[in-house]
Amino acid sequence: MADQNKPESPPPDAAAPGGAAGAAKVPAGSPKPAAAAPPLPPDPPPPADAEQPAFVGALLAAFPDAGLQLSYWLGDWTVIVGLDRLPALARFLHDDPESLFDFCSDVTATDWPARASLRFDLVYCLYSTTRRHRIRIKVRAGEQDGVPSVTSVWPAANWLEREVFDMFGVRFAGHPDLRRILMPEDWQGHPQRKDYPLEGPGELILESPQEWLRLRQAVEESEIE
Amino acid sequence: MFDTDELVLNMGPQHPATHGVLRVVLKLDGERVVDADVVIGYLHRGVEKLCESRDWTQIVLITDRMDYVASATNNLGYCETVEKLLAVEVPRRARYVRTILAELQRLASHLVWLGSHAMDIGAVTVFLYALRERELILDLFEEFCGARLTYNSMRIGGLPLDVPSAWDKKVLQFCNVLMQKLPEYEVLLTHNRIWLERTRGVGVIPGPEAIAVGLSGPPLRASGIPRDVRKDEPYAAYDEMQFDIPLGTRGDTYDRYLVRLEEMRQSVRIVRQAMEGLPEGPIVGKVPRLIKPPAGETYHANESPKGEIGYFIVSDGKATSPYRFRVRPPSFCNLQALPRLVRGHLVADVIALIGTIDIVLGEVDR
Amino acid sequence: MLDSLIYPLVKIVFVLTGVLVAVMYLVLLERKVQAWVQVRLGPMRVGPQGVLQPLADVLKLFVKEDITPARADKWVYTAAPIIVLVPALIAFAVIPFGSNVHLFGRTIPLYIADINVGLLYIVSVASIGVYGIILGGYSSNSKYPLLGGLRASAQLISYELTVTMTFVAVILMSGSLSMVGIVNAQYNSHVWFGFVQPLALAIYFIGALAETNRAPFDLPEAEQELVAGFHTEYSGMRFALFFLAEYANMIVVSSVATTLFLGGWLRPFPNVAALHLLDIVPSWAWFCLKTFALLYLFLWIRATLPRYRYDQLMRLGWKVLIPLAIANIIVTAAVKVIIG
Amino acid sequence: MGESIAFYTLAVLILGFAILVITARNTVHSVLFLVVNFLFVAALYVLLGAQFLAVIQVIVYAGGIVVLYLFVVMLVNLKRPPEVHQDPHRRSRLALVLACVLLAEIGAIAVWGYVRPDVPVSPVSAATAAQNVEQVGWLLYTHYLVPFEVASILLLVAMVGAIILARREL
Repeated sequence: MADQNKPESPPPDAAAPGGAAGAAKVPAGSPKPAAAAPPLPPDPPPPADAEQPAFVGALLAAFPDAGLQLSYWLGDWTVIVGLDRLPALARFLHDDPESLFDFCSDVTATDWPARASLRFDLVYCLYSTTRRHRIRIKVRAGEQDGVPSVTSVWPAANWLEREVFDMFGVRFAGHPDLRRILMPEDWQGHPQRKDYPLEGPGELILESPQEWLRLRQAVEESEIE
Repeated sequence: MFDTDELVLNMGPQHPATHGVLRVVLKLDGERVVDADVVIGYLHRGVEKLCESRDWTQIVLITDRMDYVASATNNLGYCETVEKLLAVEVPRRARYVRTILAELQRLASHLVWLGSHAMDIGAVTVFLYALRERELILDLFEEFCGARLTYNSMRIGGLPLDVPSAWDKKVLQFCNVLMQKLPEYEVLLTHNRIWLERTRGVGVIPGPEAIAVGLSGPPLRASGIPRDVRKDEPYAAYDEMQFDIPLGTRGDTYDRYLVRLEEMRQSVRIVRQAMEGLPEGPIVGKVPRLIKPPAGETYHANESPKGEIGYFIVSDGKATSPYRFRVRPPSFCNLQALPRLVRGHLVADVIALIGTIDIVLGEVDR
Repeated sequence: MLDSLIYPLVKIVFVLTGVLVAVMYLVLLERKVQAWVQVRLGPMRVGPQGVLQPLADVLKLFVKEDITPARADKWVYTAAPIIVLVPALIAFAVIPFGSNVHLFGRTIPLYIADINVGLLYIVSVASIGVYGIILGGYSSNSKYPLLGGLRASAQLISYELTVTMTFVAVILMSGSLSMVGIVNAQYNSHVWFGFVQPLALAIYFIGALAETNRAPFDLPEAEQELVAGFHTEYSGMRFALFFLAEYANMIVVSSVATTLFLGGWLRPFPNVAALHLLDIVPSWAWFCLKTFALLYLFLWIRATLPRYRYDQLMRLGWKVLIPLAIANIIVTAAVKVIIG
Repeated sequence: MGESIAFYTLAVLILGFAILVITARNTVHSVLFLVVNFLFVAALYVLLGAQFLAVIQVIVYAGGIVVLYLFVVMLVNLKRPPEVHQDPHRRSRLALVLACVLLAEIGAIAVWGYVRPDVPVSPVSAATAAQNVEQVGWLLYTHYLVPFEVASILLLVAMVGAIILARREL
């Protein structure tokens, strides 16, 4: 609780405000990067009078020097951690008798293109079916980072991570089956990124119908053989 | 001696029993399933992306289109999440009506589930009986908000409309009708030998494993885990309601069936309580004219008929639409368990198991 | 010439027409009965109360495009529905629809042929019908029909055995393999065999449900599992043939049950003179009534029960019905020997 | 007259379909021809007045055994092409030898039949149509009891063997 505001290595929260970031990412020649780069998530630190549940204490005790950043807002606890500590933290939260976060509600991401090098916030919503409390883990990751997969801790994260990969292009290291899940396998781009146009990529995948037909026929013939 | 090759059977996306456009690629040894791969996304409409460019009130309407069998529950979850962000107090009357709507919706959804599940296993008649009763619920919704499927039945901060006059009597009357009809389904199924043989011991998943693979809602409770968002993290007016959470013991298809049936009884109980104790008062809280929640993010979960439906919403505090809109779709997460459930079973069981998970593809694919 | 050629031909025409019309209306009846069970109305648009629906269906199936899938085995694909339908229809050759009628001063028996192995003839003909289903599944060059065909062949062979076993008990009772002989035996023994052989009747009926692929044993064409099973790829007239065959088979098995167990054309209590009044109803009407009652049972069951799973079906057949049927034969034979 | 026309027609058909059975390229077709062949053989029995045998021929062979053939063929047929033996003529040579043996055997029987023309005609075919079920039963359980029982034991053994082969883990 005391060390939440340390400007640690991974989360350069204050980095890249406004203009400088706009040019950093340019995939697939798409228009309109969120022009006036949106502000970064506030992640407010817990107020002094916030009642600290037992699992938070246990967490801080177990990772005294990990640069954990705690956030508390609207009754939700969030722990923000560096990529490298994610597996240990996940394992701890799952196993620790005070925490016992055995149920992985959700794995998702938010794209903050303004934050050039670490543009994604990965959010893990956890719940404990025995202790009945919630926590969120937040991890910042860049486009090229291999985020350690938590499927070994929570098998439920399997499809959720696949969806994050599909929608944001976040690569999960150690995921057993990292394929696209909602979009077609040959889709280009990652639709949930902020720089991906709302109307879709246009003619990107269907350059010429003839070509498509030819491809389709080839596939069919190979299947019949 | 005879080496039999595996047969790859592509079930869906056009198949009478995959409840929409689900595709399951089965690897079969004879009729026994060796492995299954679930392919989804055929109904992907980019709801989450779309919501990031719609303003906060418009999104209520889009949530209707996810789990279209239970749109009121979707509305409720979304509205409550935004209310949480805005720190708006919802009047008690509105919370009561919301509870009634959510429970009626749960009944409607469970009836659709019961009908289609029974039909998948071959009992066609139950389907028509169940839909007959669902029709009555749709009538109630129609009277309340004018729509029969995609209700758009809630507003941030409260309700769009007060309940129509005499609606409460109709709701209570419906509760009586349903309680009379439930035994009819049970006569056709619960003690039917064929039904027992088809569902008992099929797709058994023990409690700890069910948690691990992320099952929620009735499938999780059928495995004996007392987890219900309505009890654990009460929302709407559930903290003022008396109801029990039915639990299964074996975690098989039959238990999931029993749990859902009992849940319907409990829902009727909640509806009766809420309807009888409906307080007077306003139906909308103090909501700013221009909805623009302060910067921040939150996750809020509800108990949808399918399981835990959660909304993770990020507001940047500036725009009139969410910066990030994320749904934790219960059907999607529950469907993840399908390959685990079907392994080692027969093709016919795959159908039963798709049915028992109770998915709505509109929500799986979003 | 008249007796050996013309009369049988006329009878064949009569029976075939009757059967085909009956089949058409059986389909309507099925839809109506199901609808009533399910609090619906069923077909209502074509003709009053939908009575002309079968004609509309037939017309529709006639004009529909007849599709042969690419890389299907064309000859077999075409032959399969015919192989299914023909046995279903020729089985009627030995079924006695009534006792003799007197017409234009002649005595005309209400059956096409009374051969001394009539019952076995029906069994053998039914066993040929299996081919159509297997081949339909095989030749479509598609996986669902293939699975349907495989299921069907295993199921039909198993239950053919069951059904045939129950025949043995009846044969022991009647001492005759001729259908007419069996009915006469029931007359002579003063009782319908269904009353002395209730177990055989029950087993036969269950077996018949499976033999005709009816619910709860409609696995080969289980819509929710295998789309439409062996006839998934069929359309138009060829599909209609499969459809006709299924319903014709229902009529065949019901007629056989009537003949073997329910006294065929005999009125209730055929030897009780006090009930002479019942003779006003012609014998063929009794036959039709009993057959109809059985058919109604088929429809009723379909509307009520869920579907068995493949392995459960096999287990039921091999581990329950066949042992029961064998036990029934042994007991029947023992009783017969003891009584004399 | 009519009878012999029927006989020769049937004979031609039986032989024709028998040839088709072995020449058909597609195994399923060949099985189908076999069924048709059996049906005509059954017709031949009817011609001989052995209705019971005819019906049994259809039930057992056409309706039972060949269905199982078809079942197996359908399962196996879709798979890989047959392996080619190193010596491609091996089979035809073997077949030739077997055919010669068979021909010699038939010839011997034919010659034997001419030499001893007073062999009694088979009692079954002599049975009148009305009695032939009883006749067959009577003969099977008296005169041919031992062969009958031996055959059934043979079938039982075959069945047990098949089950053991199919279920290795047993």
